[in-house]
Amino acid sequence: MPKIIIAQNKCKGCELCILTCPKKNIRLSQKMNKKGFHYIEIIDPDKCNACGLCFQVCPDVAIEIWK
Amino acid sequence: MTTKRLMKGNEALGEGAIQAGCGAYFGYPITPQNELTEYMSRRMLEENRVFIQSESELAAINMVFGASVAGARAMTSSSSPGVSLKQEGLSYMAGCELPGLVVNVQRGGPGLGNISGSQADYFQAVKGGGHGDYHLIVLTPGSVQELYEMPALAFSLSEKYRTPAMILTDGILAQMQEPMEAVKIDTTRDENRDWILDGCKGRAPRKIRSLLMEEGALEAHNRHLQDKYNLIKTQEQRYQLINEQAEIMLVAYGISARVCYTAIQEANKKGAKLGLLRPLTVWPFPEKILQELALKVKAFLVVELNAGQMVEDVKLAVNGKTPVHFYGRAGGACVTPGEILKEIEKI
Amino acid sequence: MKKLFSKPESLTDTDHKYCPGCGHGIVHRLVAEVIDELGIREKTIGIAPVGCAVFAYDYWNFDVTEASHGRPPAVATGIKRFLPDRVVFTYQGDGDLAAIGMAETIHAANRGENITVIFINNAIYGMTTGQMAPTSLLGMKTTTSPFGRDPKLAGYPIRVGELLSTLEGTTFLARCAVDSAKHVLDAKKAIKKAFEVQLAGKGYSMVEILSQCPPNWKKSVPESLEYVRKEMMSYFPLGVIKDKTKA
Amino acid sequence: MREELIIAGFGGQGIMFTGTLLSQAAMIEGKFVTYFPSYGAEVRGGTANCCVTIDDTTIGSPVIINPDSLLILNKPSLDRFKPRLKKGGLLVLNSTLIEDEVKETDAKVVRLPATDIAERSGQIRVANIVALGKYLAIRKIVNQESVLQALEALLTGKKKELLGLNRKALITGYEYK
Repeated sequence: MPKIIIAQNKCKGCELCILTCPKKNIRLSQKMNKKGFHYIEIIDPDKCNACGLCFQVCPDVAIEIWK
Repeated sequence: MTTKRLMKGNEALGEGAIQAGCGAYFGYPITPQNELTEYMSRRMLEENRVFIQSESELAAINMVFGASVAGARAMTSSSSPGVSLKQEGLSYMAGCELPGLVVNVQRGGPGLGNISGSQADYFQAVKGGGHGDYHLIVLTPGSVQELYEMPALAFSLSEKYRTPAMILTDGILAQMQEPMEAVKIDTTRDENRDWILDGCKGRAPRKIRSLLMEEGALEAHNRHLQDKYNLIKTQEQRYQLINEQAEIMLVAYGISARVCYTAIQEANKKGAKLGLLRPLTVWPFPEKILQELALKVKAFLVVELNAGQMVEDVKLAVNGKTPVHFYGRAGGACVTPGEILKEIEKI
Repeated sequence: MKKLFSKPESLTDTDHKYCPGCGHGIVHRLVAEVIDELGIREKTIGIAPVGCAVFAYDYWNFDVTEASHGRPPAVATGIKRFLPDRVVFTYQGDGDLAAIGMAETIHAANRGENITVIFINNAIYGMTTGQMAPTSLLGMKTTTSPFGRDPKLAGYPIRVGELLSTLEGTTFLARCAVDSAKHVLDAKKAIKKAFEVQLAGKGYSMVEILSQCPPNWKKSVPESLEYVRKEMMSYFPLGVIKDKTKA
Repeated sequence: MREELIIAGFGGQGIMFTGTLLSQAAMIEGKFVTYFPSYGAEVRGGTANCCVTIDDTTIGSPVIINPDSLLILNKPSLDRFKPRLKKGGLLVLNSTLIEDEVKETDAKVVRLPATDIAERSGQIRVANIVALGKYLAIRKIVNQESVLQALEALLTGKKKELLGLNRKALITGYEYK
């Protein structure tokens, strides 16, 4: 199971990763970060195969992926 | 046998800059400074240094900006209309505290004007020229010899205070030839240039910028700049004084100072005692000596090839203590010794 | 466990001030990754423009200088000519590169300056909040073309890559986009190639990147991605425009 | 003793070279000298002129208002500069191209068919040097030897082959009666 670290305070909730994820495994959190954005969260960590496409499209380098 | 060489002002200035270690020169053609760009196009390549004929004056000053960022003694030259185009870059260099040398071989203006020698860009040179609160260090050579020697001083002051310098000359001095001695030029540089960008190997990355959006940051930066300018004002006022005891003191720089000198020679033949204060820096303006002279002389006569610009700085320095008169001719016309002597009679 | 995807060393940890969904952040990271991969961080000097990327020097973890609006190619020329063994690149938007700085752009390219230009084309002036750019598409509504860009009034959008391709001095020119993960990866390849051209001393390289600007386009992020794909790409086709290294 | 000389003629008549040559000779003799040319667009195809001031003390202005001498190689230059000549000044003019009688009571006028002489000596382009020779024969402001040395200093590289021609022209001018 990959480890996905989301820098919640860097995320601006632009949803580029949500639109990109082939597994439709990312969504916006109900909670807001310090900047007032709903940040992203992984729906089911077990479903993630660490393809990294979310990282590729993230303008704010808010996603880090370990495996 | 003399060791002197007959040299054109423009070329002497170029050779002086090369001897002073100019590492990069960028220029664009405009009369009456063309011989300088032409001279550099040959000599800089002979010396294996950087020369580019740029696509515009804007490009030239920004190439100077870049070369200066990279640590070069960088230089550009132009004449009045071209120097107007360089004001943007000069403001940025002042804001970023970058050294560099700009030469203005002044010609008649405004607009395209003409190509005759002029001193009509004095305000532009000493009052900033571009946007923002800043000053250039402005040097005013008065002979081909000084055109050769002043680039070294300009580079060194510019680096010492990390602010761009200007050599303010004119079409007559730049075009004339006279014998000059290729004296040895001191090229010592301050080695501690801990601000240049040459790659961050073995150190933290650096940035060069003048954009300061954080609250209070720009005001603090401006205070720092003003402190620096005040230091330059106290340390670097330069001038030449001829006939200190004279009752009437002419004040002129560059070519008009030379015409004044001829007027003094003629007046002396008739027994009249005239003096001359010749600023070698017009920013910082030699106000200390003017304040001293104001208590001794009967009157000042400021002579310029413009409608009256430096006279304002003389009046500010003299501060009403002594009458300050003005004589000038504008539009590329040159004052004559006879005209100056006539003005003296009126005082 | 191994780090698979993370912030490259050539990026600082500073938060970007860009709007949500903006392509600038992606391209900043791509440039940083390429610089890391080529091992040139300690000999690279970047030039930030005037425009949205004006603060780029806060985001990159190597030497960066500002330049006045449109003049990065001239500043780059000054640096590179004096320090030819360093890596020098400019990062410019469409207003900076193709309007106020077009003369500097063309002449640096024509001289074959051995520099790399990263050109963000989002068809609008972002920092000044949405005026018409030289690359704004026909019919595009901006704050200074409220009725849509009319060629009779404002001419046509400039295809910079194709324009520069006619100059003998240019070596590598490509157009990419950052609307999708695939295009992002393509863009990285092009950026890497551009820097490699410079490292090999082969001359001028430029990568134009079509980028979305949701707030100034008055579109949602998905809508703006659609606009890039449908409208921009049909006028500004993606691909390598010129590659002299293959000749 | 100050000498202020204006040299004037067509662009292409070697006006600037004449002034530089004289300045070089003065420098060789350790004199103070300034040379100031007309320049830029006005020179091409039009009239060219230059100011040479020679003195044994520091020279102020290089711009000459009222010259002590005029060396004039064409008609338009005569019209332009004659009114500025000092009273009792010297006017050397190229009579090949200036047919006018100069009725001037308070100037010393020397007419010299410089262009004819130059053409006869084989090169029409050295009329300027012929005229300079004549001027120096009258106003002995520098020695002939210094001018010959100056020619060697200025005519270098490819121009070296013109040395003999210029020497001859200078001496012919000197000796012209």
